[in-house]
Amino acid sequence: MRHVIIGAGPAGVVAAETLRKRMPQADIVLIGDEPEPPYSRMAIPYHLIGNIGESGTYLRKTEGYYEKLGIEQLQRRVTDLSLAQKQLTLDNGNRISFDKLLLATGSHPVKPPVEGMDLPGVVNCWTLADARQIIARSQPGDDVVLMGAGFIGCIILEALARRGINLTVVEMENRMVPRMMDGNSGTLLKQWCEDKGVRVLTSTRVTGVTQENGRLVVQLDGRDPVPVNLLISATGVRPNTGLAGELECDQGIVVNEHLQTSQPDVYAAGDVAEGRDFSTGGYSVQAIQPTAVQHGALAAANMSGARQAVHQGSINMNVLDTMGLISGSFGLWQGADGGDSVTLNNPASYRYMNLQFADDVLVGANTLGLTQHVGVLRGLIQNRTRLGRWKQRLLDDPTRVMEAYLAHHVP
Amino acid sequence: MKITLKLYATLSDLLPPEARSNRVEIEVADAVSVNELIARFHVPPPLAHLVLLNGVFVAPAQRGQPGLIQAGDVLAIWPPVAGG
Amino acid sequence: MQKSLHIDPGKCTGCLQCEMACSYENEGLFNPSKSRIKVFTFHEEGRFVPYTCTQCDDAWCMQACPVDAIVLNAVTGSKDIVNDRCVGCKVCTIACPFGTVNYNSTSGKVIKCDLCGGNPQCAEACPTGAITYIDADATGLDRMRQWAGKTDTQRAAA
Amino acid sequence: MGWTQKILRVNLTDGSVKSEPLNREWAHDYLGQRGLATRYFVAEVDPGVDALGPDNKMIMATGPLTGTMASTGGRYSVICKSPLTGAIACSNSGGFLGAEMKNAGWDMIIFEGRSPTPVYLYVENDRAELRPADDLWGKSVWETDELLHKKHQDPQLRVATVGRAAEAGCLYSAIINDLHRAAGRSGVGTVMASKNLKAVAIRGTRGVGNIKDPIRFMNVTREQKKVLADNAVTGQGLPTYGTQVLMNVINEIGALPTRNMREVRFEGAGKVSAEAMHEPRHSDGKPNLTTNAGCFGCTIACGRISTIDRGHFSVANKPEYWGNSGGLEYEAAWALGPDTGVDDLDALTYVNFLCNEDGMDPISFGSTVAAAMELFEEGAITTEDTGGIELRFGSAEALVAVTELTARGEGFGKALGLGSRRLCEKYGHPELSMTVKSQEFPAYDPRGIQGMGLTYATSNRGACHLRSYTVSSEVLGIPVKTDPLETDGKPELVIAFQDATAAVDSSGLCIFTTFAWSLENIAPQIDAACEGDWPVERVAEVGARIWQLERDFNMKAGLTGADDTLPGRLLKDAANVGPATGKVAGLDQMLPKYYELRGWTADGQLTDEVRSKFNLPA
Repeated sequence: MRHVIIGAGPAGVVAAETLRKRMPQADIVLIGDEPEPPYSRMAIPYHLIGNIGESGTYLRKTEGYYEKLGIEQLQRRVTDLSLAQKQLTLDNGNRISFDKLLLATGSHPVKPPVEGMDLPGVVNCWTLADARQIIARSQPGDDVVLMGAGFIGCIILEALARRGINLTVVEMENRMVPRMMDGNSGTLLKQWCEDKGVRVLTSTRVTGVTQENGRLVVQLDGRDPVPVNLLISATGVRPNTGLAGELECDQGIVVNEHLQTSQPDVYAAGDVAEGRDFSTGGYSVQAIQPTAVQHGALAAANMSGARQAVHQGSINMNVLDTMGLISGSFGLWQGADGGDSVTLNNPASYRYMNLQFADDVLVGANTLGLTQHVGVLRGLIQNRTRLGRWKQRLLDDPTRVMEAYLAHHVP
Repeated sequence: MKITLKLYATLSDLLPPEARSNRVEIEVADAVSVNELIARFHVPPPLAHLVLLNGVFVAPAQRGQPGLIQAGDVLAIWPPVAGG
Repeated sequence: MQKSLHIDPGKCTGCLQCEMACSYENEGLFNPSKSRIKVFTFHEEGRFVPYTCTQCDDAWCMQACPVDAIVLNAVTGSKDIVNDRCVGCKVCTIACPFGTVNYNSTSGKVIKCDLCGGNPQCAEACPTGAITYIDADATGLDRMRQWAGKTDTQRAAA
Repeated sequence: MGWTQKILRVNLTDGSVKSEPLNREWAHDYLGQRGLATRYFVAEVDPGVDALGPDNKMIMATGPLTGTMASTGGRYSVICKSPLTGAIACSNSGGFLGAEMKNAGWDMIIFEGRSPTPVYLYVENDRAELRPADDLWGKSVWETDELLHKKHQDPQLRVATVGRAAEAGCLYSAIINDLHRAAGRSGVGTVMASKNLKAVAIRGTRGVGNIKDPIRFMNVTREQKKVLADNAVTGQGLPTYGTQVLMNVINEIGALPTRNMREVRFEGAGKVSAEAMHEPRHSDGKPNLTTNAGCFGCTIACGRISTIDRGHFSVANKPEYWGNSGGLEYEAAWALGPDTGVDDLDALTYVNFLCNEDGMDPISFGSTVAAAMELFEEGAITTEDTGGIELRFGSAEALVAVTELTARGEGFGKALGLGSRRLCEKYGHPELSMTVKSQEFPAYDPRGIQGMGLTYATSNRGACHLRSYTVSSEVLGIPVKTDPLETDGKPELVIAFQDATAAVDSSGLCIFTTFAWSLENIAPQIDAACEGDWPVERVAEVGARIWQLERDFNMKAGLTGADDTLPGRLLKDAANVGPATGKVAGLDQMLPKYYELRGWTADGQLTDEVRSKFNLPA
């Protein structure tokens, strides 16, 4: 039995580990196209800050970890996939056949449809190779534009600011992290960054990038152009569906509740997979670490045996540290139809909390400045805890989420 | 003769069931000593800490004396307690 | 026999000796805000509930950690933070549905209960027996874990 | 070291907030909390100051053991000049605020001046700032606590605040922290409100370190916790029954002041006692007492958490009072119950809730109501004064009605807010006020417990049991039993208790530990934590020094030996029931000896010899 996993990110690695646990004898091949051991993109900001070396980003730290587990690793790009022959082709021409395949190919940064994005000096912040470029090209005093104030943009803000560069953030939406935080909190985040000396331009588009006298000039709509040494593009990511072929695709590769694609022996997991969303019951691409891990483990469980492991759906959630201000989003933070909600907004202390309910069940939350016991927001949402009289208590004071949780789960 | 016995705090449970508000009227021998009553109601000696006869403290040395208790007296006993 | 923390909220008086013992053991200071165990007060109900990590089997925090910084302690069964590896990304803090992994902004890393390596100081310090460290079978831990299983969508397969 | 060595100075007049180093020399002489704050206070405040004027200062101070693992190490004190007594005020509170202040890095906070508009102090570690409190003014303690928690979105925020009583000028207003722990006596809350300071909200995450010998400290505090656990009083009695266990004891010995101290026994004592709090109610089968609770670090946990019967007239239509909150402690139960002749446990619990909810000292309040009831029964006040309330002894309805009024500063509650002495003078019967230095008595009749007569008369903050709790020896036999009806030996006993208490009150620990601990148990804990050597003798000397310093302030503030007295009722009217029958308070047999032992002149003034012996400031 040969299991092949394409993609050596968290979904792929966890899948390989799970397969090995369940199938001591199987051949497991883990293919990644980057020239490093499997690492975590989540950790790149901390590498940019200098807290950790490149090896600090590695997903597994033990020497010889994959070898010891008997997981064969290939640092190759897959150039072709034949579902009919159950065979794939690597960039060196080698062919590998498989019994079961997991596509954990992840995602790639979106290239905005703007003139000049191919110029040298325009980089993404996605891979360790990108990180090396950023470190090399952003010296103290340099001018840098960060294009996009989404999750990735925000999480590298501190790293960039600490490098002593002159930073401008350009975001086309009206607030920071618009896909994760609501209007109040996204606006507060912007204010926080501005207080820390970062120029943040929201509702602003980059209309083009040109090169003048060895520097880049970032053209903005309705504002003066900004000359920079470096333009970091962080305008979102898209699933790597290039190998999907005839597999059913929408935003990503569509998988059923077993993480199975439209082809029974082919599974997909992580950023590339469009799996069940816990909150909506629908299918979506979440592109977050916990979901990738969950997908990987569940897909592997199904690949390994006859018993069917059912995916109840992943909860979309994020935690983000933007220059020391910690924000969180959980589930249906935008709210459910006809549901109640409560907001506490204290701009002076950069504290914010919004809870969304459907009936007496918590379905979503946004938080700013909350670091203690935040996980219970997930717990309450994912358990669909019927809050009873605690709903009113939370409407009166949403900070009591931990008590609401304990009241229902501690005998 | 008849006297009133009061047991308080953790000693309350040692009172006979007819006791009300921690007090019960009991029949005792004329020359009964405090210690005999302490034994009769199974009060563990270390817990017979504060012993008041008609509100007056009975020192441990006096508790074996017969004749101290008179008809109609009130004997009240507490384990070690404090407050403030 | 593996031991685990057993918590009986009915015995807790809310004195926070456990929080001080925990913070002293782990931080070298008396500092309830950095304690791995936390006593929650239910004022209206007149109830105090000490609460900390149950060291659940397929620990969400451990699985979600992107840098292998949460590891299983084979002796105690606890899931321990490896400080040198933790980058402070906080993914574990949202992954743990029990809310028992917390970010420590002073260190820039996360903290959680590690059973003090097998001698939990909270249990040592508790004056009322509300927190004890006893054989896992006797703690009702299974009940807690069952619930963890319900939360854990992956474990349907297990 | 024990101390954080930093104090926060808050000038309410100009809104400035600044940090300054602790005066370590003073810390070595006065330890902390009560003593050290008094040393600062006498150095900075003119004794003649108007207690409610901007020149009075208010100091919130922790002790060196506050915030540590020493059992009960969570105390703080509030020091200012009292508007009720004109003497120094020093009120001690538990709960969690003191430890939070220490965790935020502050030994004490000195408030000076007066804010032009309502403000609250927000402290988050090093960061401290005054913030507008216009939206909090007019709110109760409980509402303020909730609003501040929501405003800061921090469930761990600790709040001390005044309620509506203080805002209305009630002279015995308390500062309430953690919803139901009080710096209760002498009107420290009134002073806080006079400064337009509504609340202090603290969040401390720095922790308490700086312990001189941490390993020894952990060992000695562990040993001493075991002493508390093994002691029948602190290990069993107090957690199970709380201080309320005294109700039947003090009644039995005939020293339970009843109906404004006209009598010494209360026929309804059993109905409002600790034992009664354990009894299931007829209505809902639940007892008044839900559980016991500990303050920060306390391994005794004598605190009462109680509920009121939902069907009781006081709360029948008020579901907001159906939950649990801080229940009756002995002194409060006595003042609200036997002293007013009310034997309705639910009514007393409700009134106690209100005292916490709006920040009133239940001792002074209950005693003042008792005086008003006597005035009413004497015909000195009528329903015209009370707004229709038949203010008679034993009326739970009347008690509830006037509590609601006083808590909110409405109607006749304004007059009750004056306290017993001023109320009785206002209505022409000063002799009915059961006060010393204008402060109301607590729950022990000095005719039946003679040492308490001397305690009350000489207390530096007016009538109070917590300056020297000789009940411990005279009634409970701790540490040794003495005869409560005897005056011989009581001056020595009172002084020993006064000095030891002053030391304990300066350490960060709770005085209730002394039912099991002496200074022999406490000094080693201080010694392991604090810079320098702290043998028992030194700790005891600190206590004596503090007493002298407080007395010195009072004398400079215009009090004299003539103020060291008791109401005529206690000196002239003998007890008519119980062991003390025929007895009056034998103050004249004790006071001269007390002065002599203190080293004071025959009229109670400090001598140069005493000043130099204790190194008191000029």
